Amino acid sequence: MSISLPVPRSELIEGLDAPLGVLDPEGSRRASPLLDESIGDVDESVLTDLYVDMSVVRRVDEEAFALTRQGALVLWPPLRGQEAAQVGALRALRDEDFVFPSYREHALAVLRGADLADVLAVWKGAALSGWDPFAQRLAPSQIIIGAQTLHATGYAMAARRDGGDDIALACFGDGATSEGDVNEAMVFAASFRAPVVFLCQNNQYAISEPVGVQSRTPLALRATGFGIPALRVDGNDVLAVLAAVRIAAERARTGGGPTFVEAVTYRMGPHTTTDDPGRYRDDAEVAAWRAKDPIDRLERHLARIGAPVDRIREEAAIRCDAIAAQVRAAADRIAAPAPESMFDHVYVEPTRRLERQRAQHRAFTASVEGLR
Amino acid sequence: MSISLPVPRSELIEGLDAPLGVLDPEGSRRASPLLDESIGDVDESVLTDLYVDMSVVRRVDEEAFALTRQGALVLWPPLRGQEAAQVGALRALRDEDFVFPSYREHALAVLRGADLADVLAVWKGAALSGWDPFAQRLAPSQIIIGAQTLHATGYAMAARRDGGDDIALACFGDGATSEGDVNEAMVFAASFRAPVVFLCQNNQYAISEPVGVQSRTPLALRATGFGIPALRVDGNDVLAVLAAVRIAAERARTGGGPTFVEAVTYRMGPHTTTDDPGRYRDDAEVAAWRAKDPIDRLERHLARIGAPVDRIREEAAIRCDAIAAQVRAAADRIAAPAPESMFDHVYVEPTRRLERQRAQHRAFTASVEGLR
Amino acid sequence: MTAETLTLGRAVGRALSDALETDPAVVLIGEDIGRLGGVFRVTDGLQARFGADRVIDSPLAESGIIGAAVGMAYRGARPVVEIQFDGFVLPALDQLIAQVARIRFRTRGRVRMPLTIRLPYGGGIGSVEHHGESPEAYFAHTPGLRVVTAADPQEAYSTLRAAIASDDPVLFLEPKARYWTKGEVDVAIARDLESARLLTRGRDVTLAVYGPLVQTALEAATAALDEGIEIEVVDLRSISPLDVDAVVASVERTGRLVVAHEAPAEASVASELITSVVERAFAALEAPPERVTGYDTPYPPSAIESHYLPGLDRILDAVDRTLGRRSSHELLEGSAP
Amino acid sequence: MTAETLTLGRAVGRALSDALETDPAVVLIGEDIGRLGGVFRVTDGLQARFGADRVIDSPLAESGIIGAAVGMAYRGARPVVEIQFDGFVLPALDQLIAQVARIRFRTRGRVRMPLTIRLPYGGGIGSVEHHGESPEAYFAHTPGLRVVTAADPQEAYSTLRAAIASDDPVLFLEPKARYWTKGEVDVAIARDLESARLLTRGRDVTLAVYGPLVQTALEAATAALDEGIEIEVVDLRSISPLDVDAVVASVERTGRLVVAHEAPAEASVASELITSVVERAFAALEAPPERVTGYDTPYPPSAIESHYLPGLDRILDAVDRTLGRRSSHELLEGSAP
Ligand SMILES: Cc1ncc(C[n+]2csc(CCOP(=O)(O)OP(=O)(O)O)c2C)c(N)n1
Ligand SMILES: Cc1ncc(C[n+]2csc(CCOP(=O)(O)OP(=O)(O)O)c2C)c(N)n1
Ligand SMILES: [Mg+2]
Ligand SMILES: [Mg+2]
Repeated sequence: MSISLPVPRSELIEGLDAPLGVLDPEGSRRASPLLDESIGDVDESVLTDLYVDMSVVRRVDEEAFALTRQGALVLWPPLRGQEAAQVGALRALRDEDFVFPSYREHALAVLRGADLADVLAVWKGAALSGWDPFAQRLAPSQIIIGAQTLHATGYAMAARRDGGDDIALACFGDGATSEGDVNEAMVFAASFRAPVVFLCQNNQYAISEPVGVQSRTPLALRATGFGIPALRVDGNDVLAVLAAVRIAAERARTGGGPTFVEAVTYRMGPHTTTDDPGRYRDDAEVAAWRAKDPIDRLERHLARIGAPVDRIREEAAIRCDAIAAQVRAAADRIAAPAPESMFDHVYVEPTRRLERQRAQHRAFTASVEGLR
Repeated sequence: MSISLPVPRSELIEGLDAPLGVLDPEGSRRASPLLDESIGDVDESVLTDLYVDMSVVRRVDEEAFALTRQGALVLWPPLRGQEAAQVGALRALRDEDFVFPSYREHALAVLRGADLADVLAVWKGAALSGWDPFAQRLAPSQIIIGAQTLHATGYAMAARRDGGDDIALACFGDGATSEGDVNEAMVFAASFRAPVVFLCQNNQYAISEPVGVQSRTPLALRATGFGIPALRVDGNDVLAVLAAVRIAAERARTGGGPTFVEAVTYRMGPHTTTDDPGRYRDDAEVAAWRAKDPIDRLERHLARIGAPVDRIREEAAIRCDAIAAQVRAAADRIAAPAPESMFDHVYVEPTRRLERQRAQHRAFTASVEGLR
Repeated sequence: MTAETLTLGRAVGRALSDALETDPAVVLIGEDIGRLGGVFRVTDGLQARFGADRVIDSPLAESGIIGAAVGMAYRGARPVVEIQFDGFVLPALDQLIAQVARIRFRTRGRVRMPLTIRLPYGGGIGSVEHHGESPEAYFAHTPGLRVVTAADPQEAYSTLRAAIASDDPVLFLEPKARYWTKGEVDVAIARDLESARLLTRGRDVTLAVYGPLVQTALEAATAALDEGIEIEVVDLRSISPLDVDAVVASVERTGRLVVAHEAPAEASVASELITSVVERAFAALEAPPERVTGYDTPYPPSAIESHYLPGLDRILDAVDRTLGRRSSHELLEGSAP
Repeated sequence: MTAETLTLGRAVGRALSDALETDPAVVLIGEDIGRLGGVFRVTDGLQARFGADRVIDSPLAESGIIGAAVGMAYRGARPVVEIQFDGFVLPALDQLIAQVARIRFRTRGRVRMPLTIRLPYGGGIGSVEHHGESPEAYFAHTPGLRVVTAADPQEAYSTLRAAIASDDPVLFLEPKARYWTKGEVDVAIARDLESARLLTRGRDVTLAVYGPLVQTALEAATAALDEGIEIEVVDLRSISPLDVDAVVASVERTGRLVVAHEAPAEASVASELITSVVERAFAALEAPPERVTGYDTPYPPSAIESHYLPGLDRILDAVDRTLGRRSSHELLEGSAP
């Protein structure tokens, strides 16, 4: 009296057994019937851009990390290892598509051209959000795990209602898939066939918890239970991510509804600058993933196709050094807001109650400063 | 640049194309390789018991419904149409298994031997819950949609930790599958391989909303996304439900973890006595489901196998009339609690604050009554 | 623009329909609001008239509803959400508190959140658990949300229109026990979201109430007059922020304050109003303010809800106390309170 | 039973470890509490010692954690839940308010809910959004929950042991800014969950605080002494229910009251305490009570959190006001307040 428990399968999913990829760690190009079609236009110049993008993003991350260690920022969640997942996803979108990130997607802000001071301000404790969401078409980074997936879905519902062909991208981690909100987002997205792409960066950990705590089966399978097709791709293969998100975005744009993309990757660094990953994972695991580094891999691929790797590396280095200097300058530039700004923007029109508190705060400050 | 969207399939699921069943609406027995094995013991006497159970439960429901229309109860959510799903599920359990129901599972309380006055008290506005949850091994009926599924999962986690072989049954509706809590319950159940059976009675509606608002794909598919195997059965076929829940319970008891059972059924009546289903569904649909009535179907089956249907019907009628009288008597018997009881059981030891309020309430009542 | 007689429920429906008509950005979303017209029939006919993409039956998930509405607002919509009953707003508290209330602040004014959340609340309808509660204090304690209610059809119409027009997120609490109360509605009458209104004038006691208890307070004022006691009834209307100025002005006339609401007393709107008045009109107070509220217990079974809810007599009892008249407290045994 | 010197964080860990040792029904569940030992290392070493089925790393879902703990309690467990940070308790509010707080009442005492929910709270640690908040008022407004906190290692140890031993659900708020404060801990010292404690004696002003502000209040009392002002510092300890008797007794001696906490003012614990004291000690009050709290805004960026949080000077400023001494309010422009 038992039913067998087969290996989970679903026709709604691609890449369940092994994540789909087109570049292996040595940088050779593999055929992928599914992915190839959508990256036919990727030539040396596109590859170079992706390489530079990833390098720049990594450098921003490194600089911010270092600044935090030096005390210039209060906290930093590093993205190292996830450059391909983030760059590939963003480069698959149109400028008008709206992105709803979590706190680790610095690449999205950098590539969407946000002012670096805005990117860093949150992590200096100087602001609760950085860039202008409408200028960058990028919502503020979200700290409440999973909340933004509903926002992306609602955005997409509204886009569909208005007959727009813009779409929404929801970014979240492996841990987030356990939150009710992320699951409700899939319910709404499926029900309203909302043009939203769910990008799950499975970096193997939610702080200290390995992904197995969240799920005993691949995360991409989750989406199929909601009737949402899923693509599981090698998240350290920028072309695979680019292809998958392009496919998903195109489905969304043409009325096909939501798609779930699981980018299987690894967080090379600590969860944040206050974390101590030595407590929960061993060096061998980290070393194994280092060998799959997304940037090295693309560099090897460029070499294989005979691209001028030295020149490209040099170009990237120049861009990296430039942005590194910008990052440091930006961090310096960020000033703490005026204390009184805490009374601003709570409501459209200040309430009498808050105006009274503002006045009291002002008087108190003046009294402490011995002014007047 | 698109991926095909095939009909969703999953090897984790049985019954996706058509719900599994062993009795067709005409009462003939069909073979089901999966289900048959677990109901090999079902003979005429078991069938008779199930018939009587369903008849009794329906009668309780009818009487309570009528009492509500007469104003003797304040509200009643009728179960008519869902007798097979509820009776089949409960009869698949052992007495020590703990059940976490929603508000419509009156059958569970009746079959677990709850005092009818306790069953009705909630619906007379006289109590927030009825029976003793530990005597009946049945949690209070839950009104917050889906909340109880987490309780069932936690119960099962604790049972597993203690090495018990008791299991938990979580009952909920099609609408509930959209709530974050139900999805989180599946996350926890899968992660901890908790011995819990998720019984989703898909009665096609969440108040006025057809199940298509919650999901475009069969609900049983949802569970497979969490790596939880699912059985989708004809919920108007008491044997199919009995078999499915037995399979699921056995898996749970033997360390196999959670199983999701979708019982595809129909709510023949209104959502509650205050609902007006004429606003959202048409008579033809209701008539089509009436032809699939679970009790009629079992009666036809009994006739087909040569059971003494008249005698069985008569036996059932006697039991039904008896319980109907008990229901009416029970409804009469339920007294409003003492007003002052509202101060009881808020905390284990009454707080000074509440004792003060109790004294004030008592004094106020005395003053109004002109007493003392 | 002549007035029409409507029930409070119909006035709400009328406000929704007028808002849908006036502003194409307005979208309604909630459980059962479409085909069924809502469990209270407030949205009756709106889906047929404005279409299923403007009057949206949502999946059964309150956090999902609010979170999706946030996303819609990002794309320029002005969502009006219905949460079916008071008790069912709880699964949405995270989205309401950490998102809806703060996104404007978080983005220094760049992202508006013009959501209106409609929430039938309050007791006295003789129903089952979670159908009679008053959760307003959770929202009053949440900066960035406006919390308003209405006591009659005109108020319901005008307040809801103002809520929908506001670029702040507004929680509009609908006193469900008063859905069937009838009154004149003039759609031309506008109101703001921050001021209380004085309903009666009197020299003895200020009685501050809102929503379902406004009617009760007016009856109390009438009854008190028989004994020569003049009560100023203040309909607070806005629960957060409170119009403390109006209450202080009244207390400066009367010297006495009673605050009544159905929600429990502890860390409540009544606690807030009394504290605010004490801070600003301490010298004017001739007696300690009184609160008449639900007790600090979960909402009891409806068979005894009338004992839990503040009624005419409990309010008058408190009024008597502020005036130093004989009250039920003289019957208190022992030392309490 | 000799005392040991521990940080507050280690005292919490010690209480957990002693409870796990003493009572096999005790189970810990939360995010990252196992291998990592929690983001504050409070549960460091407990999983290694008591096993992964008693110190459980849970999936990332707060409603799930609380809901699962409810189910465990049904089966006789005594779950101690960790929610990682104040801001992340919000997704669990529904399970906490509608389930945990009410199941005992709902079942007329048949189902006990001996859950302890540990919640690091409060600001001043210079972090990012949602890591500095004080959500206690939501829980204080919820009948059926006990809400307690602690100001030093001994208090933390004894209070947490009492919370775990209680058959009521208890929210134990851990002042995260004080995790590294050291003090003596004697594990034999027991305490109840309902009484405040008087930390200093003085004739002039009662200063009621709890958790992270106790230290600040003691410093304020010392500073005030230099100016000849005697402050009675009352450590409330229990936030719900409040030990109003203790505060009233103190106010009857001093005639003045200042209440301080980090949470916003509106519909807060300070509102409650002031209202309760006014109700019961109106005649004893010689000046309007003052509250010194977070402002009614969302928690600001940490770069300016020191301006939001009540500090020594703001507290003394309020003390001055209750004594009719020169205070910052003399610098207020125009009429406000
Ligand atoms: C609702 C909520 N609960 C808990 C946290 C604390 N927290 C911050 S990050 C994190 C882990 C997130 O893991 P994952 O989703 O995999 O994203 P990653 O950090 O790996 O990018 C946790 C538990 C939070 N921010 N929000
Ligand atoms: C959290 C919550 N939201 C909304 C409701 C109001 N409500 C009561 S029953 C119901 C529909 C439930 O549908 P389903 O889960 O299919 O169960 P059924 O009533 O069909 O048995 C709704 C929306 C509720 N009780 N709880
Ligand atoms: Mg992760
Ligand atoms: Mg249903």
